[in-house]
Amino acid sequence: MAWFKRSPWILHYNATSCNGCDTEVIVSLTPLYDLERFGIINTGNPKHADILAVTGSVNEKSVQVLKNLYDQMPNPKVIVAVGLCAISGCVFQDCYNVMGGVDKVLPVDVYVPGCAARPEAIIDGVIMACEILEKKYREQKKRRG
Amino acid sequence: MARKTIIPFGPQHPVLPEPIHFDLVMEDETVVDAVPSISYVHRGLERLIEKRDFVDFVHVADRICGLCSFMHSMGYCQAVEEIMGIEVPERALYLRTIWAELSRVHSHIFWLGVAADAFGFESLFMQSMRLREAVLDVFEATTGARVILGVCKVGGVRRDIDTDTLHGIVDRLPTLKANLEEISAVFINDYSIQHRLIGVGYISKEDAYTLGCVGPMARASGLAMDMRFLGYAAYKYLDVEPIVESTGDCYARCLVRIREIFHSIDLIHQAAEKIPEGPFDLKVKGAPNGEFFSRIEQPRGEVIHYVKGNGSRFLQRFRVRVPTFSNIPAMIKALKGSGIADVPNIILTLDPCISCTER
Amino acid sequence: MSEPQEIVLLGKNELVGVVAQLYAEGYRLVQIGCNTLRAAYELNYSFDKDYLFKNLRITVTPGEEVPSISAIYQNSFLYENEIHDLFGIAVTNISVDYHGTLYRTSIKTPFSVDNVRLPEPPKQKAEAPAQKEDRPRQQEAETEGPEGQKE
Amino acid sequence: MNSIYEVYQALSMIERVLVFLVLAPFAGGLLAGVDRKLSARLQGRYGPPVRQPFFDVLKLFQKERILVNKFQNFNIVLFFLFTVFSGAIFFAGADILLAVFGLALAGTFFILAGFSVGSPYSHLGAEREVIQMVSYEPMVILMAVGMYQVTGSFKVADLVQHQAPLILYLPGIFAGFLYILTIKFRKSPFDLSMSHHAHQEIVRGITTEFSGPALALIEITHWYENVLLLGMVYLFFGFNPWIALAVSLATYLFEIFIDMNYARFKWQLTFASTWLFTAVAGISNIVVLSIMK
Repeated sequence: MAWFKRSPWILHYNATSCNGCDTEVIVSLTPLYDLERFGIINTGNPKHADILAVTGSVNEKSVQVLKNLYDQMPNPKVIVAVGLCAISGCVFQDCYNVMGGVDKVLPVDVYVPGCAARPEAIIDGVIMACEILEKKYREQKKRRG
Repeated sequence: MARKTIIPFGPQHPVLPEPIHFDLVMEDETVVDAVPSISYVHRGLERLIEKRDFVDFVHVADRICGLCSFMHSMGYCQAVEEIMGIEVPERALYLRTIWAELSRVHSHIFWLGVAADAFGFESLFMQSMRLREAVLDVFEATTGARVILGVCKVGGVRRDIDTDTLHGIVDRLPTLKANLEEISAVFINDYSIQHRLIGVGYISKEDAYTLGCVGPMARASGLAMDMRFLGYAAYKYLDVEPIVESTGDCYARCLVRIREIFHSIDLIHQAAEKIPEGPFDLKVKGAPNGEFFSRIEQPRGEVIHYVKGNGSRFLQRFRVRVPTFSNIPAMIKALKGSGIADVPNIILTLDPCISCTER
Repeated sequence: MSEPQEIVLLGKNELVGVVAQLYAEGYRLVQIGCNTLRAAYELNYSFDKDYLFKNLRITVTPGEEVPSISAIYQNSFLYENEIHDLFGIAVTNISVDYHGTLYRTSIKTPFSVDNVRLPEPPKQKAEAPAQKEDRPRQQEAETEGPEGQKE
Repeated sequence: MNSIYEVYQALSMIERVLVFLVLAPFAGGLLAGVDRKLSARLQGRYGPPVRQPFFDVLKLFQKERILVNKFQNFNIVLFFLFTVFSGAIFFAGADILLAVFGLALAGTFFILAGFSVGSPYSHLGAEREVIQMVSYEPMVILMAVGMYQVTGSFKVADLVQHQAPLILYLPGIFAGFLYILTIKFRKSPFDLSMSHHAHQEIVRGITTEFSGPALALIEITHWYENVLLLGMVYLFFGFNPWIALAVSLATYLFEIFIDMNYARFKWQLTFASTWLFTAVAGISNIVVLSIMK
């Protein structure tokens, strides 16, 4: 049954972001936008999370934390790259300490554009991530037989 | 028996949306030492001056930090204008002041919300964030963006606020103020909040000065230090008063920020009354040759933008020293001896902005 | 708008003495910064007292050691560690020494003289107007939106 | 009016237990859903659907199982079994003391589960849970004692059908019980060891290391526990089932309001205030009762 679609829990990690997208992720959970009406909770604990929302363009040091968080999340799991930095590095793509996008290190499922990404876009992205979560669960089940 | 344990705090932590890491050395629930480690957000944007010329670099300065975005571009532009001897039109100065004060208001309200979240007051967090949307709406109406405004440029600003819009903004402020008064009454009077904040994270006036505290952190310890007195932008035409508390604990920092919100709203009123007609930007010719330390007052305190140019279109050096960097030593001092339950409060009353800190 | 900013040039060995004197006079440390020159580094120690800005400047060559002022101003340790990590200048006797672990960067000492490419100062007068002409137009094009300046 | 009790009388012990086992999770889950919806509305949000807790639990059962060690889930299963056991004893109408101690034992296993994993957050959470348990446990026992003083029986079946309203004899005990209910429901200001909102200095406290099915089990256990606790509130008003049901529900809503209006206390204040309240409200009530009798 489609339980994943109805109850995805988000983990948010700021990997080298400028706070712009982070505040927008937080804002999307608060009264005006209220992600919780879709059953989405910001858990803050990787072991409870289904969706990893990453902001920022990942650097040398945060990549270890990011991978660590991803590994701690139980399957099925989805990564949402929030903001231009997480997609390509935005203005920082020429910086020496920037990897330029989350997909350089982890498989990203949904890209949310914008600098900073607007809460509406983030909500859209997360809802899209729910569908992918559901699909991943079915594939995983099929593989196990 | 006191057994020493090390509790990792951050970089991913629910009460702290920003990646700073502390190794808290604990004896039971008391912190005996705190070792910060940063650079989770280090991008190295200061070296981008090699690839972007000084006009283009405003966009990078805008993105140093999402919360004080406008202040960074403003500080950078001021430094460049100072070196090049550009007289910015007065209307632009007023517009900058208005946006800067709005930024301060939204940053402080955001802080109130996150702080409420840190001491477990969920509903207050939600209400604060709801109020913050009112300010973001103003940003959206005047600049087209919510967080990163991108409206400042060398020689002025990119957009004008026409008189009707400005009046609309000013008309909206009393409602915002009334709502804020309601919320701040809770922050000031609620017993459980006082229980969490009073006497926590004390920093004396002497420590605040010698450890280099800036902004609300210094003002909460009784130092009347506010860079707006330097009279940059339109502040020289406005009545700026320092907001000082003397107790130096988390509660005092909370009070300082609440009072600053109201003061900022007052400044916006003043600026909207005095704003002159005229052009809002200036064509810029030439390139900076010289150096300047531009100091402005951000929501978190004094920020320094150092610009050095040698006459070419590309700068020789750009450096930004942000308030959080200056406040970290005092925070470490305040953390020692506190309980684990106080750690989020102490860190948050500093209002850390790690992405500016590491650039 | 302009605030007076005093820049004092110093020798490396005088630094600690002058800083101690400033401490006694009640200055606070505002920042320590470093500039990369062609074959040297310029260290800026900025102080402030009652909104009076004072900047001490010393010049060191690569490989030279700089004394720490963290015994006088405790909060200088972060700046000094930063200078050590980003510029590769050895600062001796820092009160809290991270030994190069404060900043972890993909290239070592990204701001050192070997890594930084300094801009050439303009040579001819004739070249300058050509730049000026295309500057404002480019600027207009960039105002469209936050993503506008991406190349 | 007392038709509920007639039905209750008609059922055998085993039937009562079965009814409890089946209905309690639904009631508890629904209450949790109402909690979330109401909390959201109080915060000015739309809030998730009332069925949301069921979705969450069903999803958690489908998640991957990640184990840190064998003991953690063993402890969680025991936590679940003992909570259900004490609930079953309570609703079957057996000894209330046994139910109270069963619940304490369940809590102990929860603490052990917290200690069995490596996370420092979990350890801190477990330490705080111990403090909470020490804080609230005296009041729970006082409640059983007070009820015995009035009715002369520890049997829930007798207590609930006691015709004189217990609340008139035990107002202090009821107030004290309300106070500790905030701890038991893990509501602010006492959500020290494990908060539902998860915006806390120790992440999720005890449950930090539990994921997937184990977390779902903890959630379901919590539902059983809530129903059992509201059942205890019911006892105070057992003379009239309708009033009792209404008061139980009102208690739950009251706790939500409290949750909305307080910041989290530190453990020192939690401990001191709970014991003070227990001493003033609970013990004085018992003393007055024993003088009157």
